[in-house]
Amino acid sequence: MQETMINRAKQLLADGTVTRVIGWKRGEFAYDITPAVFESAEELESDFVFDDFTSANVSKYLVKESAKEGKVLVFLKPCDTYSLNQLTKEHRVNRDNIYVIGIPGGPKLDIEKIKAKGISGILSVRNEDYTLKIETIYGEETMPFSEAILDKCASCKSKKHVTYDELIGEDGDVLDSNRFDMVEKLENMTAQERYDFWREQLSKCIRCNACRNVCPACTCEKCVFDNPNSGVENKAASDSFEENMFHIIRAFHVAGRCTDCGECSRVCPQNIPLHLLNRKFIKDINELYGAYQAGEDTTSKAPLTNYTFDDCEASIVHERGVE
Amino acid sequence: MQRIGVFVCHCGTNIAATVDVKAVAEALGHEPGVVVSQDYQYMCSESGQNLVKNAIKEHNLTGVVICSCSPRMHENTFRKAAAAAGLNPYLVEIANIREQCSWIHKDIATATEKAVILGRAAVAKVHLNAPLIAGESPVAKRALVIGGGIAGIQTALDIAEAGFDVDIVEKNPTIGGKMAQIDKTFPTLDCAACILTPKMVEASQNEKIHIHSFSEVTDVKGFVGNFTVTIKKKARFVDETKCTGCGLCTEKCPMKKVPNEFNMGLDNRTAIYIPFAQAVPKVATIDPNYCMMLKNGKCGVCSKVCSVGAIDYKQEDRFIEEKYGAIVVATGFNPIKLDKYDEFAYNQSPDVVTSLELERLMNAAGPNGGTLLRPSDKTHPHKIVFVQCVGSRCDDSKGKPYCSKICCMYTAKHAMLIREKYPDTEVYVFYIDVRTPGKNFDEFYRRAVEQYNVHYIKGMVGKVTPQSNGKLHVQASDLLANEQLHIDADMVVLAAAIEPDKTARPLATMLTTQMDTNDFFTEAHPKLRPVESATAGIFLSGACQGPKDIPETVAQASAAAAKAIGLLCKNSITCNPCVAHSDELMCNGCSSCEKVCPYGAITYIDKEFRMPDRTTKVRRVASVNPAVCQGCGACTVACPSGAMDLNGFSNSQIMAEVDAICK
Amino acid sequence: MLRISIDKIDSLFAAISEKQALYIPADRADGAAEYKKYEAGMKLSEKLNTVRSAKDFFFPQTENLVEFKMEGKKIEVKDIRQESEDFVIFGVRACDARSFTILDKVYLVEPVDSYYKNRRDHGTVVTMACTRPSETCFCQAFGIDPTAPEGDCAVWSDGSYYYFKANTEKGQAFVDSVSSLLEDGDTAELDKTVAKTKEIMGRLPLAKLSTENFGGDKLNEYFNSDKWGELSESCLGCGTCTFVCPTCQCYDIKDFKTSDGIRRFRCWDSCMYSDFTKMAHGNPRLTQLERFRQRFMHKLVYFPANNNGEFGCVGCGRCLSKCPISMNIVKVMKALEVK
Amino acid sequence: MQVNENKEFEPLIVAFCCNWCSYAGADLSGTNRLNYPTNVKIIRVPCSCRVNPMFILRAFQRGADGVILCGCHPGDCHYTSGNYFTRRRMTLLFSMLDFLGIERDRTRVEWVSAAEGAKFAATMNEFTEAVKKLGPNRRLEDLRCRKQ
Repeated sequence: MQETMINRAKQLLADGTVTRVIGWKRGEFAYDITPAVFESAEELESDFVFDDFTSANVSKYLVKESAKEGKVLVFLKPCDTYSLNQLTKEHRVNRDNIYVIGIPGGPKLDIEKIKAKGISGILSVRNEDYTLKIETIYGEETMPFSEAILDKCASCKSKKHVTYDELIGEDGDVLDSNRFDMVEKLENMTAQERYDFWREQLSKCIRCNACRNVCPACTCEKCVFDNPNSGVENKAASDSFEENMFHIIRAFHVAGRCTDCGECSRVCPQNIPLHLLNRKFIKDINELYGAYQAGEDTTSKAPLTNYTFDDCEASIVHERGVE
Repeated sequence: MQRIGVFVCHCGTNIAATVDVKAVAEALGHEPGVVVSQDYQYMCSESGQNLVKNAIKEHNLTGVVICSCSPRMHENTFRKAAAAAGLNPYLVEIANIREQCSWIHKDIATATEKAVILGRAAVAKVHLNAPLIAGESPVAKRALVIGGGIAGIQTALDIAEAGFDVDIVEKNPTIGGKMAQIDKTFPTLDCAACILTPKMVEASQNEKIHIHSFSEVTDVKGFVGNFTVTIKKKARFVDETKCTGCGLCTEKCPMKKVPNEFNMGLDNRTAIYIPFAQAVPKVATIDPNYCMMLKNGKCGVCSKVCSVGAIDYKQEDRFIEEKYGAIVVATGFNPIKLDKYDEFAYNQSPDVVTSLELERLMNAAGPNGGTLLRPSDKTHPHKIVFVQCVGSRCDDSKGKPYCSKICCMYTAKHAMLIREKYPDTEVYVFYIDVRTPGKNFDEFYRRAVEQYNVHYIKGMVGKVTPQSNGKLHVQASDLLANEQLHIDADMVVLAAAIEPDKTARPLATMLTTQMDTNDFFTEAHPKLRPVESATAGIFLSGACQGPKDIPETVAQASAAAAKAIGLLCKNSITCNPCVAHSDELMCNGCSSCEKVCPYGAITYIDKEFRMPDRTTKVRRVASVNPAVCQGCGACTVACPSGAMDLNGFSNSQIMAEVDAICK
Repeated sequence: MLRISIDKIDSLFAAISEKQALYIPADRADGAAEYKKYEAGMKLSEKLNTVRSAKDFFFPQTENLVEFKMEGKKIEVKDIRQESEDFVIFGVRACDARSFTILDKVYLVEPVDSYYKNRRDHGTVVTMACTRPSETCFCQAFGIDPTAPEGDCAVWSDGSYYYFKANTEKGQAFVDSVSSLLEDGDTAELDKTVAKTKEIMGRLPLAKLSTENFGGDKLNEYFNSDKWGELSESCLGCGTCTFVCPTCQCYDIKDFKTSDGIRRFRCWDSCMYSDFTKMAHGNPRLTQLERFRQRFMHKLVYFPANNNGEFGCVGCGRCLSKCPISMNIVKVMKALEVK
Repeated sequence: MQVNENKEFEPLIVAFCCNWCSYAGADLSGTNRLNYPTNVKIIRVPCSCRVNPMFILRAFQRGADGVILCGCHPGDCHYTSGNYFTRRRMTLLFSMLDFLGIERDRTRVEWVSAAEGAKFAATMNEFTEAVKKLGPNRRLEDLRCRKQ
């Protein structure tokens, strides 16, 4: 797959279709892959990588890259194409300046899960028939592939590319995913249990903004949290309120726009399951206003900029579920 | 540094009885920025206002807080007073300590405490008030009326009468609309054509009225007072300026088998046609779907017989652009299609007709020259069954949930006319309810029952089955007698529900006006602003807003005209300065705000920005038209970056109030 | 050497926590380790290191400085500083221990940061030698020996015993305070463990990483390097690296309006943020490239220039594992390096 | 939050009222001398759709124990559609607060027309009682703002 991608990228560079390629760059170790812009065949040859760790959603870079001169080639996994569609819909990217090659999606691996097994000093990770052979300084370790899958891949919503100019490999389908299971589990807890759950999680927050800065829906020219005039600007999670405030407002701002790419939780240095907040909104929207998946298309009206005369009242929150 | 004056009103004892006004004035005097804090018996009185004015001048105040009655009462009074003293009127805030404090609380201590808090919130807000200046925008002295039925004609006549130019855009080759197809009108039974056609002629002869027949609106830009509209004049292949309407071409046209839409397809017309004798403009139109010349270049008869050379087979659609100050929508209605009503055999028997078809069958200018004959065998019908509410008041998806309003009356009219002209014909009317609210309406209906012996039966027709003998077997229930009825009828007339014209929905989008779920235009207020749309400068006339009969339509048409005239009389409009504005530096151009704006006040422009690295970048940013924005603030919440804010109710002002209240 | 059997460590923790607050690395539900206040039954984490560094104890993420109250034109200033209570941090790794030396160079030089000093004076750092370094470790590059950590008191483990050695007076006081629980024992097993660890250190992927081409005199070589564009192009501009870093010491001072006054506090800031060091005229570093460059130039060039060649990095490897896009100081060093 | 001399908990209620319906409804309950507790403090906004979730959170941060949002009845919005957006926004926001374990009864949306002075007063009485039962807002408070 990696070879095919490199070759096709080289072709498109050579024939002048594109001037740059967005993909992933090899790191120091087996897993520390960095999104990168490649400008030459040589760079592609030496650094381009596509493997079980290339999980980063590179669509957000298109905000910057598609505004530049010349067309840019981007490799997008199915989940990433939803993000691009949403960015297109919100006029944040210039789709005409982007050449999308759809590539197969995950499941991708989560190095944190491997490390959580106590495996350290990792030198290489090989997938042999869905068993990971991990070479370490302390000898070889093995673990099942399935136990090291990124959370976002374990609850994948779709293998379908919703936008592309060409595909490498077969296109898949929208999946009947289990992604709302955890949200539902929380919904079925008591308010006190939910409160305790979220306090434990959100109290870990160090307000590093990684979730916001990686989020393809968070492309504001100036974020309210960086704007002293917004009334919610803050830098430090110095009180439980600020953590709550930050995450509630952020989730609300991306409600109806979040494509559920799962990057927020993937990059959180404190492993806070932030995607659950976004999924809660998606689940509510689906249940209350009809199924809607942001990024599925570029024309439909987003649930929060739309309404029907017989929408449910806010009191529905009081009426349903466990108190 | 702010210099704020606080003025606490006693309102006689209205406030002073439950709120210690002196204590309020004293407490608010300690608030940051407050340089003067006074109380007075009646702040709204002339001497009270003078107190405020003098304080503004004496202390050179930058903001004023009046603790008094509701701002809905006297906000304007105090704004004017401030303006008179040289302070921008929007630097005045009212703390409502009467309706929302003294009048609802009894305990002086807690009421006083609350009054202080409300005053404090107003002080906190006024700190952040900015002087606002109401903008003005000029008004183009021309109106557009979309739709040339009786509603559009009446509106245009009234506007023209007031001395303004007005254009009528009508999609059909002639104006006149549905009323032109109607035979007689209720409750007076006078002839529709006799009262309509003079108005049509009047419209065509009024030099202020410009009729664009066979035309459509394709684009609307701009805002109240300043709309730019593109009108498509569809090719009719006849030069309107040359055609005299002599009709020779329509006689000679060899293509005579075109269903005549004016007669509801009950007879035929030619490929080149004038819809009816009194059409305005009386100009022929070639139907390109049937004209042999246009289809395969063989014929050309009309061109040969036309003595003025009006025929132009090469004519193309033309687009014209015009500026208008006001737009009146009068797109009218149509009866619904009855394809889904198999039980009434509408598609199976030509003798099952809609009420509008019956109008044509009975009309002297209709297919039978005014004699009521069965369409199938041209015999005289002896038994006619009318079915009410076909598709109206329906709770399933087949029909419409609303009452079409006009059917009860026109059916009574039909029944009466038939019984009058053909006393040997029996008439049955099956109804759910008979609704006759209107001047002389119920009397009219009772005449049908009592004087003309029309059989009114409460109940629904279950099934109509065409028989081999040409009769229609009608199976129905009589709910009052609680029995099943079987009638062998010669004709069945269906009172089909009416629905807005299909062109209304795309038009509403162009006009950024609201529609309800049934595609009727929504008025700005159901009671108090029935002929205005929520979009400033767009008015509603006739059935496009909801089912209406002719008198109601005409009344509303004149009302819409009056509203339009009121607007056109002004040289410019003063805009509400409490409108939204977008900070271009923060705007993402994402269109969220545009999607929630009920007025179409937000557009996008590409703007060049200097970037931090000293390059320039062109970015799409929102721009609010202050003349169109009504200041609801929906956009401010839709905006994720907070670029959109509202004058007079800014994010920081509201949060300052929250802070002050929660202090 | 004084030692205690591993299975008796709970009694040691209990004894310490009776006298003063004790913080130890403990595992969270999600598997990661963090410093927690010791309570009975808490287990010492076996993880190599905590997600957040130990700098939090002396330089917390937010810290209140002063409070104001205003009425009319009167401003009342309230000093809300309080003397810290004594506390012990147990299990600090060599890298984090060294980070305190670096922070001291910033905060304990004139003018002394009294908030920091207060905490530093009251905290006893008990370090723990490493036995299982990870691929992300590169403390050796900065001259740190993870088998001989600094700190007030160093602790080693050979799998059966914890061995204690005081490095400072404070450390000695700590050892003395728990000496009744310690016994003397030979270090043969421990020596083997240390030797083994040293051998592993030599085999780490980053063992060869060297700082010899960096330092205070390298400003011109690196500031205008054409590598910065490529290195920073995918940087998200988040503060993860900064906030997990044991040596990043920048803060912002902000005012917070409380219900009855204003509280001035300081909180961590990140040079990766677009509003970092924003002044009245605007921002000195306008692009992410400049901000990115600042962070690494500070650690590798500016800091040594002002501190006798000492680098502003301890090689703990946190940024290597936590950066959302896996860009880090090692990649920067390797890309920039001019020999 | 205030605690009066009898130490009975007196919640602080912030009510956002749209100018055209609910604020006028509140005025009407005043005109008709219909009592509701002083705990309720009204903030006037042009339309319920002006209320940003940030305002609601801000109120809780600053010590409010309950926040109620009042607007025109659906279909009667002065701006035709504002309250429809409000309804969706607040439904989702309240659901999220609930998801985070914040007590449901601290937030409410109520449609009050300009004619419903009695409903306004009744709603405020009821809401204040409901919040009183919950006690002080602890789950969504900012300790820095707690009154000493």
